[in-house]
Amino acid sequence: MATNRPAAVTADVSAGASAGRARARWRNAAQFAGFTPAAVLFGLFFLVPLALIVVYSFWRTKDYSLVHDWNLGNYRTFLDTKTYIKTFLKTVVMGVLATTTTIALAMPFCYWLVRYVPKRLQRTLLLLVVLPFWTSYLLRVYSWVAILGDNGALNTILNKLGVTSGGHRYLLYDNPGVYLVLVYLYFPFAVLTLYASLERFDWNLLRAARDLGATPGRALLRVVAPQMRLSIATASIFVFIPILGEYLAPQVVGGTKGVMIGNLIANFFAGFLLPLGSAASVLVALVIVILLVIFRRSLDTGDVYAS
Amino acid sequence: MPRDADIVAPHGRLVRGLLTLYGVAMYLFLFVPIVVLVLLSFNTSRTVGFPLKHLTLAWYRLLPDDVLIQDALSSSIRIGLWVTAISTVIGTAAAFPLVRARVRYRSVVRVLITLPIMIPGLLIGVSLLILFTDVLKVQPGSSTAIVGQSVLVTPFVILIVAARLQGFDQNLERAASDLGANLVQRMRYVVLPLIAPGILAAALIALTLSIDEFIVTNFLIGSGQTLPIYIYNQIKFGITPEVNALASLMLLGTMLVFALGFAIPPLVRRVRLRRAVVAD
Amino acid sequence: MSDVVDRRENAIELRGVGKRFGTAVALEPLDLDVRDGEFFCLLGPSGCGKTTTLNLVGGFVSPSSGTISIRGTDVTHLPPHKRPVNTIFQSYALFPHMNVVQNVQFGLRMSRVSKAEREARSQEALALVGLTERASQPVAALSGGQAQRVAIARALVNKPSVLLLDEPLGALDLKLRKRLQVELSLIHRNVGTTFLFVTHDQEEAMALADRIAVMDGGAVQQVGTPEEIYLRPKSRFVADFIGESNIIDGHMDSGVFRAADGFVAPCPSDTPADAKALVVRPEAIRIDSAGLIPAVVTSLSFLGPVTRVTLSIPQSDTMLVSTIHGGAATHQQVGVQPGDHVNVTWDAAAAHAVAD
Amino acid sequence: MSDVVDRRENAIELRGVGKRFGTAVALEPLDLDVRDGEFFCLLGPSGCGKTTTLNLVGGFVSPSSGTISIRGTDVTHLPPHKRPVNTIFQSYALFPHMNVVQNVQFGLRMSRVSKAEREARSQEALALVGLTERASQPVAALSGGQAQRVAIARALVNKPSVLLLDEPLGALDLKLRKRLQVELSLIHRNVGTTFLFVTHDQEEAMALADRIAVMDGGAVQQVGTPEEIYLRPKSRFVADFIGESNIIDGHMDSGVFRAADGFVAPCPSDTPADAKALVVRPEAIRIDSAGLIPAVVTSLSFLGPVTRVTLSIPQSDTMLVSTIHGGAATHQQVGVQPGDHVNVTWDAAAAHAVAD
Amino acid sequence: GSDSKSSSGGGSVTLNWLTWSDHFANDQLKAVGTKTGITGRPKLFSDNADAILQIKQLGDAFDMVSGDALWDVKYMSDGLIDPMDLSTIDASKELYSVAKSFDFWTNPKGYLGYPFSWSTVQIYYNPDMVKTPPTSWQSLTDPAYKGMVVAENIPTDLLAIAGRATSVKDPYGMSGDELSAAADFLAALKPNLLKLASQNNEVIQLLANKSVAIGVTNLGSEDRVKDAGGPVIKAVYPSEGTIGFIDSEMIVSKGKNKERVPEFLDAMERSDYIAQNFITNGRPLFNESAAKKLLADSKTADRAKRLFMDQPEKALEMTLKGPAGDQQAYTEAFNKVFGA
Ligand SMILES: Nc1ncnc2c1ncn2[C@@H]1O[C@H](COP(=O)(O)OP(=O)(O)OP(=O)(O)O)[C@@H](O)[C@H]1O
Ligand SMILES: Nc1ncnc2c1ncn2[C@@H]1O[C@H](COP(=O)(O)OP(=O)(O)OP(=O)(O)O)[C@@H](O)[C@H]1O
Ligand SMILES: [Mg+2]
Ligand SMILES: [Mg+2]
Repeated sequence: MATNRPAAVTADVSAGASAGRARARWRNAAQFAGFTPAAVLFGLFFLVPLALIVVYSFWRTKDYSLVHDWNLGNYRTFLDTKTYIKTFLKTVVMGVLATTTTIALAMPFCYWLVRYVPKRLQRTLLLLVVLPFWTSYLLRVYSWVAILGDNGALNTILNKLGVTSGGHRYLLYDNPGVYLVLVYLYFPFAVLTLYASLERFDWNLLRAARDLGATPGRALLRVVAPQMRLSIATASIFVFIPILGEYLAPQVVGGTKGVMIGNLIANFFAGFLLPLGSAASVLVALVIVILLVIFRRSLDTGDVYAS
Repeated sequence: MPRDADIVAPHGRLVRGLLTLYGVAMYLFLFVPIVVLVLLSFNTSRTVGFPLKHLTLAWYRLLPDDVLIQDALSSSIRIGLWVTAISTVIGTAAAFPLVRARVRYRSVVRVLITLPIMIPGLLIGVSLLILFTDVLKVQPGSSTAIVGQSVLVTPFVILIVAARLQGFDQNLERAASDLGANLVQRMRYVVLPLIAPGILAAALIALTLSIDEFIVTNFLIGSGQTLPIYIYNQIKFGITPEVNALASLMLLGTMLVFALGFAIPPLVRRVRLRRAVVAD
Repeated sequence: MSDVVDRRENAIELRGVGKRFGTAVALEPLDLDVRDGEFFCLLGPSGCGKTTTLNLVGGFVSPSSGTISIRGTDVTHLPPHKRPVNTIFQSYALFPHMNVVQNVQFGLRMSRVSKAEREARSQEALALVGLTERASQPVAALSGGQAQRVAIARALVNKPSVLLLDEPLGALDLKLRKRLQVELSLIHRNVGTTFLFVTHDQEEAMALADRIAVMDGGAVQQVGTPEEIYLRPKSRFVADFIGESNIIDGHMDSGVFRAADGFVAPCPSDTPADAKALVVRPEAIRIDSAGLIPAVVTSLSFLGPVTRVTLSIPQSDTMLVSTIHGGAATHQQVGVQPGDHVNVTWDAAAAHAVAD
Repeated sequence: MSDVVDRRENAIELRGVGKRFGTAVALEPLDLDVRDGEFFCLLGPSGCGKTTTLNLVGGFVSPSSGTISIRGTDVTHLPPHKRPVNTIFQSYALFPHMNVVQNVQFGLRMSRVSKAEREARSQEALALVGLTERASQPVAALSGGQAQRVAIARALVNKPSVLLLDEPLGALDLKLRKRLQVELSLIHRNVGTTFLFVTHDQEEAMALADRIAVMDGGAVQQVGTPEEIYLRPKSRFVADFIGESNIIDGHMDSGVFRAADGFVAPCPSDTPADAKALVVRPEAIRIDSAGLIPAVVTSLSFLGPVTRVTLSIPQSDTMLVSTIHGGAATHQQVGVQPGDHVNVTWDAAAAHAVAD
Repeated sequence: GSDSKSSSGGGSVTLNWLTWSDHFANDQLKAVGTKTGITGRPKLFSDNADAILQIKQLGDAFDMVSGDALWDVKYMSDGLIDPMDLSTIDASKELYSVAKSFDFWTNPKGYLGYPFSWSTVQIYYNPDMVKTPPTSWQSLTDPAYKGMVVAENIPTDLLAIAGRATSVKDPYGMSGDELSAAADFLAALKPNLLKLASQNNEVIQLLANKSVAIGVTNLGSEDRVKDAGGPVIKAVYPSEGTIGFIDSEMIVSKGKNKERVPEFLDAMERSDYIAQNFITNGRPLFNESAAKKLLADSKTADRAKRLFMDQPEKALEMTLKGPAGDQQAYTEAFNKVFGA
């Protein structure tokens, strides 16, 4: 609320004292003028296309051309095919696992950053966390092949140490590899979100808890954790949803077993099965919408990215 | 506020040590792949893998001759600049009403704006592909890729500029108005100079996001290539350390850009100050 | 003296000026005259509409009703940048990307004053506030007090008809605040510009203002000199808000004031019959064996220049506060202890009746 | 009376307790005793080390040197949750995810007090602060004053040996602050717990404290009752910080105090020979034709209970401030105008010498 | 002669070329670019089905596309390519004549594609890693090979191989039942597949670093694995027979600079480059002059012989790669097994 007031006051500045009613109304509309280009961009090139997928999911193709007859065949095919359904569920399970792990790793990390690192270093260290974003996403994924693969860094080191000998591969070309890489990819997202809220946390509350006889552990559990619930939800959403659409990581490190729903969709579209791909996309979008509705309270996090 | 470690605590040092160790471990986790990436760019072996045989700069020497890379680089930069321009203008324009107008459902609008960031790029890519090829009958190419990337990148610009604007003391604008400045003068002399660092940061981020974007671009670029697509093809069709060399250079490049981005504003301030002192 | 004042032109005239935000009334339609050259204070608790009034004059808010004139010109429909007033904001709102002199020259630049004149006038303004040497400093390097003076120079350089000040001292600590009050007062005396000053601190208003408008709930409760307001408050609210007061509920009963708790309270002979309460300032209340009102001392606290005695009247809820004055060395022991039964009284002339 | 106090056990004893943050000294090694049941104030300007001292007692900061005892037990190395003290933080630090009674019971839950006892004691504590009805309200719905009382209940329910309060009234507006001062004082009287109270507001300290430690630059400047500190400040700093004062530089010259500006200032006969300045409170300065110090009235301002007169002494930089007291109705005209030449004086006993 | 040609061609252009990575080398492109002013700009693809879609959708974005045997016919019937007159391309004189007269590429309007290379797709295994060597496609489903097999990610061809394994008559024109039987075969094979490689190179790499023991790949893989520092691997010609490819370069009919393609091909398809290509990629090509050069050099003669560089007619013995009768049904059947 407090933020609304100055905004309203400026609105008045621009309205000046020159207020005829019609003029004021016009000015009122004018204040939204800045939204117009963005509205066109998002409307035409984000919302309309998403709506299109929904439409397409009810059509079908015959010999690489679209047939516009409305039917549920794509959904039926999708739901009837064991591989698809299994892949879909697997993707959700993978998402949940990777998200929980990411958050579990990010929590103590952020706690350390906020509480044990001097303020002036925090920014730099945070910047270092996002630094990997500035390297090619693809190569970062591929790098894991060079680390975990048969001639990988890990194998080489273990061989040198005499722990193993010969070529070994670790986690690669299977679900665990995908899981590891997903955690690696999304850890910075979780850190950014959690850091933003931990940084704002009133640590006096922790001291108050200590003062009232709570041991450090209980103080964290009883006072910090409950209040982090919202931002944990936010972080989870911001990690989980993109994971649902991942297809490059599984493609590079997943082998035939690590396939996720994103690969299916990418494949359908590559094979011009637009309606089937659309149907799969709609199912993913459905999950996302449900999540967004459930967690709508934890979504206003513009400042996360701003930081 | 005293830090936690300051609290009288018998195990304080231990906890601090363990947490610090953990923090360092996480940084290792984050940076080992990048280090490996860079290391392999110096490896003599043609195939990407360990152990490192000998160190060489050969892969870097190949770069200037590779037409594919040059093509990809120039189209990446071209697309990147377009996307930066478009998203910075549109995003900055949108940030103003987002922060300042009497928006009824401000948080809903905010969520709408974050959606393109959250929704998997795959969905955006395929849906835009359908729109362009099937509905608008536009041939995929650089321009469609620019549109697609702009959808992805603009939300970041909006959020960054909005954050800056949020911190902007509105009284400054009122003061300017009070001192006789009209709307245009207020923008020109007060608002824009003050949020410029935010806009600059947003533009830099837009540029780096665009240059690294793969998913949407891959769907929309048609016959074109950008660096990530080149890299993807390399990964798909037989990678050599040449790509690592390329990536290492790119990493160096982005770091330089950002270092400049961080260093320039304080520098400008200092120069301005010195000039003011001298002028006196 | 009031004759002299009345002949002056009015710097600001509000006629029936009111403001609603949506359905909420921020300001009831009010009339207000600020005389030329006057140091005029708007005083009232948070949310009473002080800032809104100031913003109406400055043009940052447009009135829902009424007209606003400055020096006889109707400015109701002029935008802020066309009004002959300047504002000192609470946070000063100095432009952080400009240095001191650039800040001061900003208004002149906007009105396209020639460079030479700009230089001359800004030097003059900086000299007025004693900051000539800091002309080329970045404003971030200024202390709170210096920043305030730059804000004043930046406003005054435009030779406004009226200077508006919105709690310019609100954010400062006590010592600095006291010092700047003195400075502000001096500057006002030197430039002779009309000052319209907003504060919620009654001591500040009393110390600075020629006249004060006490506001509450979007309406002006009383306008007057500090003396008028302190000694003859028009309402219970004003009495309570300005200084400390003992407010004794009761009514006139055949020429004497009978407190709701039964005792008879001394009051002036001309007390109107509809008096609902008596206002007695703590410094007027004496502990005096000749007093007719019996009381018990509940607490004593030494506050330095005065000792504060809290008294309760037996068989009633009334609490009285008396402050007993004592020069430091001549500090006579107050002579009472908590629990003592005493009699209190005050001079009839020291009581003032209010009708609400 | 001081005999009686001395026989009480010390609630807190600091012996040579100092604190450095890196190389910066936040607190010079100091000794401090707080007596059992006392309302003790740490008073000083921002950054003087008040909070640090409080944190040392609470266990939130570990001392760089010295030992801390509470009721005779050395607690120097005990973590906060094992110390028999509780703290009221400036922002109250109420747990926003719990309601009022859950907040109050938190400490009891941590020390695994049985549910029945928890209920009983929390009810009692809430009754003490008058918030029984709000037990199940979320804390976000509380006003500033209520929040403060919840914080007090939450601390007192644990029956601490000492209650630490870090500027608990700092964020509140003046009226509320005054009211809560009274409440705090009553609660202290009712529970009899030792209060260690931090503030930078000297009026608040004077109004509340049994004894005050005036701090500056990480060191204690003076410890004493409000009277001692106001009437017999040990240093120029204390004199200046506590209340308003006229500080007249000069030296003893054959039994009289000669101001640096030449005039002779009345001073007590026992003034030490090394006096460097005289402290005279404004309320002690009289305008009196019999006075020996000539002065010119520079300004007058009516502040309600008193009128403040600024006087300058001709041919010198010295400015004196005199406050002239007047009960509301008996408000005699001060009888001077700015520009008048007058004589001033004060009782010799009202002046106090300081040696720095 | 080439100098006059480049001047007649008119200035420097860029030719967009949708192709496989083994159809060119970077230095080759550079040299040709300098010589003719035509810069080939390759974009890579892995699967004929992918490529034809891209040509359909992007049309004029490409001037040239590579494709396999019967796929060329589909390109032609879909109106996507212009046949060429080989006789106007000097370099074609170096080709085996058999390659210039494949009947499936012969059309009244001209020849559909410029013949490039060919190979069978067969099984290779690492004898150190498998106890019982595979003998047939069916034998690859042996649980003993769990996670030890790699094949290229080409849905149509994998299904065709499955068709071979299940002994259908026409692997590229399977009926619904045949297709689901083939899909069942792939499902049985899936646990044994470590991954589907994006490209032939990757198969070689995985064999070389012993990530897998068995590869489904082209002729000549044994040499390439060895070149990559890998183990000795052995070839098995599966008992059910196999499929293979004959690939070519085609002129995209909507290409903006398509008239420069013959000139470009003329420069690219010279025997020196082709011989080098054989050495790098190790599967037979149709350039007779190159074959002669390779056979004349004792270092390469043996390999050229072993890999049928001198026997182009052998190419006609395989089941040739081509589009499936119902391409969508193939894609769907494949997706249902692998998801991706
Ligand atoms: N832009 C606005 N929209 C809605 N209500 C407003 C707006 N500005 C002020 N108000 C309301 O109008 C009333 C008067 O506000 P105003 O700011 O004038 O008070 P004030 O006396 O300056 O208080 P303070 O001392 O807290 O600054 C308040 O109730 C406030 O909530
Ligand atoms: N954690 C810390 N690290 C470094 N210096 C500190 C720390 N905490 C306090 N200080 C410094 O110690 C000195 C005393 O601080 P302290 O907070 O005790 O002051 P204070 O008297 O409470 O002031 P205030 O009235 O502003 O709260 C200050 O100079 C402060 O900057
Ligand atoms: Mg206000
Ligand atoms: Mg403090």
